[in-house]
Amino acid sequence: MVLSRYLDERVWLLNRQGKAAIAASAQGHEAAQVACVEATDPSKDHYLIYYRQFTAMIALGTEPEEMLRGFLAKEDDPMSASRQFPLHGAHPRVDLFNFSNVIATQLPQAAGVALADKLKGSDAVTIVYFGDGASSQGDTHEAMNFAGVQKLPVIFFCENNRYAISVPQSKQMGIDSLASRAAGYGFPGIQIDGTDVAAVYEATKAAVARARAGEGPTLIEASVERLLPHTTDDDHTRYRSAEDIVQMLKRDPVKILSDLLKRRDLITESEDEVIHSEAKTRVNEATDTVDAESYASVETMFDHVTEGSGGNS
Amino acid sequence: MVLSRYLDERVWLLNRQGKAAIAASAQGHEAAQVACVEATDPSKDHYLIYYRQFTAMIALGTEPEEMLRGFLAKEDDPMSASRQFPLHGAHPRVDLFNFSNVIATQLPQAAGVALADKLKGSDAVTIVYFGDGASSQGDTHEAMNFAGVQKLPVIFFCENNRYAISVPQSKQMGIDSLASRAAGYGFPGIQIDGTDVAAVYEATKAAVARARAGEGPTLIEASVERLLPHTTDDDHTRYRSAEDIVQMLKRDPVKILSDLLKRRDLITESEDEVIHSEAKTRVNEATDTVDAESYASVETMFDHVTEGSGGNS
Amino acid sequence: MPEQTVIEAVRDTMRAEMRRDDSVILLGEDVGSRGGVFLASDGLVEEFGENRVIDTPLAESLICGVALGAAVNGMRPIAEIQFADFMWPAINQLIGEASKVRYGTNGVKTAPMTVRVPYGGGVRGGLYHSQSIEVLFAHTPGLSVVAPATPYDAKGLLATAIRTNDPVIVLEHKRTYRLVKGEVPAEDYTIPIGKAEIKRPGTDLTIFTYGLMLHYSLQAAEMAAANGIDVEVLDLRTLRPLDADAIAESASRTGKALIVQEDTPAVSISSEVAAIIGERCFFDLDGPITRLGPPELPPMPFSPIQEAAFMPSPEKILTAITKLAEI
Amino acid sequence: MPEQTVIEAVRDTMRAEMRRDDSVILLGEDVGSRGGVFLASDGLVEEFGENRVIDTPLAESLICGVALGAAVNGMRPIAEIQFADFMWPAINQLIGEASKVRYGTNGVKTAPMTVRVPYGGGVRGGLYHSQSIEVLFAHTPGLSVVAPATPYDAKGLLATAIRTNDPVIVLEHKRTYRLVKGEVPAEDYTIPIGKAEIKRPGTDLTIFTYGLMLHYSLQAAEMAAANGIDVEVLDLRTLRPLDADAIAESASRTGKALIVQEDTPAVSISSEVAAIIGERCFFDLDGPITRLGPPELPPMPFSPIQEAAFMPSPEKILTAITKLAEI
Ligand SMILES: Cc1ncc(C[n+]2csc(CCOP(=O)(O)OP(=O)(O)O)c2C)c(N)n1
Ligand SMILES: Cc1ncc(C[n+]2csc(CCOP(=O)(O)OP(=O)(O)O)c2C)c(N)n1
Ligand SMILES: [Mg+2]
Ligand SMILES: [Mg+2]
Repeated sequence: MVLSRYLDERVWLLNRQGKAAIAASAQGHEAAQVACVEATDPSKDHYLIYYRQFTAMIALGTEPEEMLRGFLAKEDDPMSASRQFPLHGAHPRVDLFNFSNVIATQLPQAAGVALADKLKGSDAVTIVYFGDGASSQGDTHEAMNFAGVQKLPVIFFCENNRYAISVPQSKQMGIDSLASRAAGYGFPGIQIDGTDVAAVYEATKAAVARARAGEGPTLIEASVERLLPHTTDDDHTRYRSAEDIVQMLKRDPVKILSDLLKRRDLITESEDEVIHSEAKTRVNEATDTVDAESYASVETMFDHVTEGSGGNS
Repeated sequence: MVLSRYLDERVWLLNRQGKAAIAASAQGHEAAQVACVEATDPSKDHYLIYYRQFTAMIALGTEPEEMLRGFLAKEDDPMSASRQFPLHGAHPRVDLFNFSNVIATQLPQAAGVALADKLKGSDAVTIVYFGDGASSQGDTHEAMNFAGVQKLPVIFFCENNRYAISVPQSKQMGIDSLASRAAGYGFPGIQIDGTDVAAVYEATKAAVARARAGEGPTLIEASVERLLPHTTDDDHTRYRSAEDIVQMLKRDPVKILSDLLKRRDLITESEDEVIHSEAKTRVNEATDTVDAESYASVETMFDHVTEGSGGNS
Repeated sequence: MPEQTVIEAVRDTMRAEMRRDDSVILLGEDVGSRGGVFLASDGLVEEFGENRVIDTPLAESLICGVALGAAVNGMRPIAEIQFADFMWPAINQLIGEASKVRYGTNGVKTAPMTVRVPYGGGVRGGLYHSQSIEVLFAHTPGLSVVAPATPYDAKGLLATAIRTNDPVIVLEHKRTYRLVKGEVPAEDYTIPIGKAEIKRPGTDLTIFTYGLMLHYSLQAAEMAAANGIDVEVLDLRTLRPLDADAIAESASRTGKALIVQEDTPAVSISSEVAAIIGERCFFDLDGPITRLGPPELPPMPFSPIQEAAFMPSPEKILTAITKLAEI
Repeated sequence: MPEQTVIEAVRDTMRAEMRRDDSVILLGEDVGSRGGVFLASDGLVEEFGENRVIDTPLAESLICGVALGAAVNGMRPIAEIQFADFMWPAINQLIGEASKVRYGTNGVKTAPMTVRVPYGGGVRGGLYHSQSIEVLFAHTPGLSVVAPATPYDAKGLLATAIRTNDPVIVLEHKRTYRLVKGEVPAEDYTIPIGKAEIKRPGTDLTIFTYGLMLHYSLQAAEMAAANGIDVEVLDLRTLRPLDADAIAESASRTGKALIVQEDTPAVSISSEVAAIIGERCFFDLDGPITRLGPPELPPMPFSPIQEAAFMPSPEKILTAITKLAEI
């Protein structure tokens, strides 16, 4: 989480320096993402992420250099060779992917991935992430309905930060908790505090067990905060009240966890300092390395349109 | 209801005679359709129907001749001048329309119609009809969600006949009652026996009152039977069990109502006979009239593509 | 060789591919015990079970999104969309997503999926059971689009589509399903995507066409032959990628091009064929590049006389042939 | 006359139309207090309130379906789709429904709705913030599609769109929003749908284009002039209906046609322009009908060098001009 936070801050800075064209930050979502991944098995499970899954990608094994290559449009970006925005494409080592920026398209796809596992008799679980805004899309409904009918091994993991760009939850839905929708699809839904790693871990663990046992989907709604504006292109003071911003900053999951660990004497001040300084060093090294690399080049841009169009191994 | 039943039977016959290209029957849905319309105000309310709203159209004032013109593709079909399938288009006298065959598109449209009334300060109510199959479409979800957020004066009226062509409810949704989904949108949902005119009338009346008072939408799920195959092109013995068919035939709403009226002495045998014979005569006359009319002709087919393309008054 | 209808060829091909390869599954509305509304999958659920022949809820975006997800996880799904007119809800999953999976992941993921869709008119389908939807698909990089018009081509192109490691849209003209019969070898064969075929050789002018209009064009060519005009008929067969070489070769050889389609003309397949010819055959042409299509109206009215007036017919094609031949 | 950017012209026009007519409402994602992601509606919710400037849930099919429903019930909605790439979920409500409302009800219902959509690339948008989506809309009877490229045209065509009693798609090239400045009269005016405009008269060849490529073409024409080639530049402005008369007149007059677009070429606007010329100007042409567009790749990579390689540029246009002029 600390590494993710520093790297995330660095990316924002690289944008301000004119080097990264755009960035969406995971700051505020870190605990939910780390704890969820922790409860799954990256060696066989499938992860359909969206653009805010910065921390999840790191938790799943993406190196800082690899993350930065996406933001800086470098040739060796592992996800898409910089055809796409950062965090879009597919990971070559983990079954983690994000085909597009188009909100909620990943949910029917996740149902399809899970269906294939069911047909193959695999006990892999599919975890699909989405935001509160994504809940309004028809695709979200269609996917949950089908998953309910077919009792698919899929976990619908919503990171509800109460905003879709500028649109607050009150304009997004006429209810307080998305988790309540699961009843309309015939499977359990649970709302948890997404800044609480233990709560997220427990809820995900239970959902994974259900899915592996063939008992079907679970909807998890993790309440989190979006600590920064929607993306580097946004200015949230246009639409968030000062009071809202002040309150929201109190729910910083990195701080909450660090306070907790210290309070319970699970970490000492000096251990904490080591973690921080190591993370800073790692981020600095990675930045230097990647900054010197070159942009994805013209030669490779014609590859991989369809099979046989070049670039196929 | 009796007139609707006879006319509906006649249309089916006209199909078998090769005169009507296709027909979907409302047999089994009649009580729900009549009682729902009865609880509304056709002088100001809006009705977004779908292809099975045969009885509703008659209840809203469409003459038997007009109905038949749609099925027989005659020039004077009031709904679309026979550009479209029967029951598609818009009624020139009541605000009743059905733009397309595409399932569930009418639900967001209904939300838009209701939104316009809200902006105009009108107390008109919008009633939108759909089937159990339509509930799976993304548009249904998007419309209900928005109606919940905006507290729109709209009634979502589902005629659940447990089949979408051949697909039974168990493959359509992982739940027993659609009405339960309303909770996920923040408004009431109610499941009723759609063969019971009183139950439908009461439920609709309450929903209308809610909507006119500005309290927002209601989802009504009326359980009905589809007494005939999906359309004249279908053969439901391919996918319905004999037992299912036998049971379903017991829930014929025309018979249920007539038995009830007789049991309560609200109608005599001879009054009943008069109703039947009058309806038969009316259907025969209308058939003779319309059968002699000519198909929609080539001259008018270029009108009304966009304003100024001809046909505009 | 046994004679079959188009729908029989489609059904037998799906059955054969499902026998060959366990990863081939079929999903769509009513594809199970109903056997599909056109009976394309009649008998398949009985043979392969409900795991491989899946009646989905009524939701086209779901059908294509699920097919895509299953495809990237090892399956070769065939998604059936009941009518082309109901494809629009699925555009986001097909144009937005499936077409760009290979490119957008730099080849890490691929989507070997087939979408079968009955399209076209002349079946008293009115505005919502008659649409031609090829334009958007034929425009989109990353997709292949085939439109077989004969039972032989239906088998060969469907087999190729299912075995292709990228998304393929298979447009089946619903009027041809039972109308068109032809010989279909029982043994396994495929037809490459991207290859047009001369269905009738000729010297005076070429008709470029596909789908139901192939058959009307062949009829018109016969009538023209009686008047001494020798018409070549080129069946495009694949709409993306178009076989530009075959198009240019034929147009240059006969010197006159007539493009016939059922879809409305503005910004369509016929536009692209005309553009190919206008760019590549300019110095060989003996007459204007001529297009014949329906009027620019929503396709197509339910009234039988209006429907007939909308559709190109062998007679209308003959008139266009005669006019162009006389230039 | 005051100078404005395209985005300023769009904003002022929406404001003026909302003042003129109470039935004009605006709906879309983030159009309220955020003022739209491009600030097209900056200040509008403050002036007109949340009833007329509606932040919708994140659902494009809903946005267009609600706009359609409101339109048939007396409103004149302007629906904003945040990026063209997110239009695909709404295709069903636009192509399937809105385009056929007047025809399908025999004129009983009409849908006076405007859909504004920022499209196109050159903004480091990658595959999902760069798409050109005009093809399907330009193909569909019942719709009008405009693509203004200057602040003057943006105002005139948007005003017309809002006042038109049928659905109009307004394609705003997002790269032009702040890049392109021009004079915009303060007073009310409209520009008719379906009229192209010669933005630069010339005699040696004509470039047919629209959107951002208009500006690149004008630059290329200046460079060509320095080499003694006198290029005419015709701005299509409306993509449906295309101004076939203006296209044919110019092509026949200069005798050489170069069609430039940012969208991938296969089955596109450039195909239709070529087809119009190939059919109507055959006897007046002095060279092949030439098209210049990007390669057939998903539009368009995020890498800045790849993006530049993808997009047509003034230099690439100049090369094409020179080659065609020499024939
Ligand atoms: C279909 C679609 N519509 C609109 C957008 C533009 N957009 C990008 S992010 C976003 C808000 C998403 O909000 P939410 O789902 O809550 O996720 P968050 O960013 O808050 O994590 C919008 C509207 C999009 N990417 N896709
Ligand atoms: C988007 C779309 N997909 C598929 C169809 C084909 N179709 C027509 S009716 C129907 C079943 C509808 O079932 P339901 O909503 O339960 O209504 P019912 O006919 O039972 O009254 C289907 C699949 C369609 N018209 N539209
Ligand atoms: Mg959010
Ligand atoms: Mg039903």
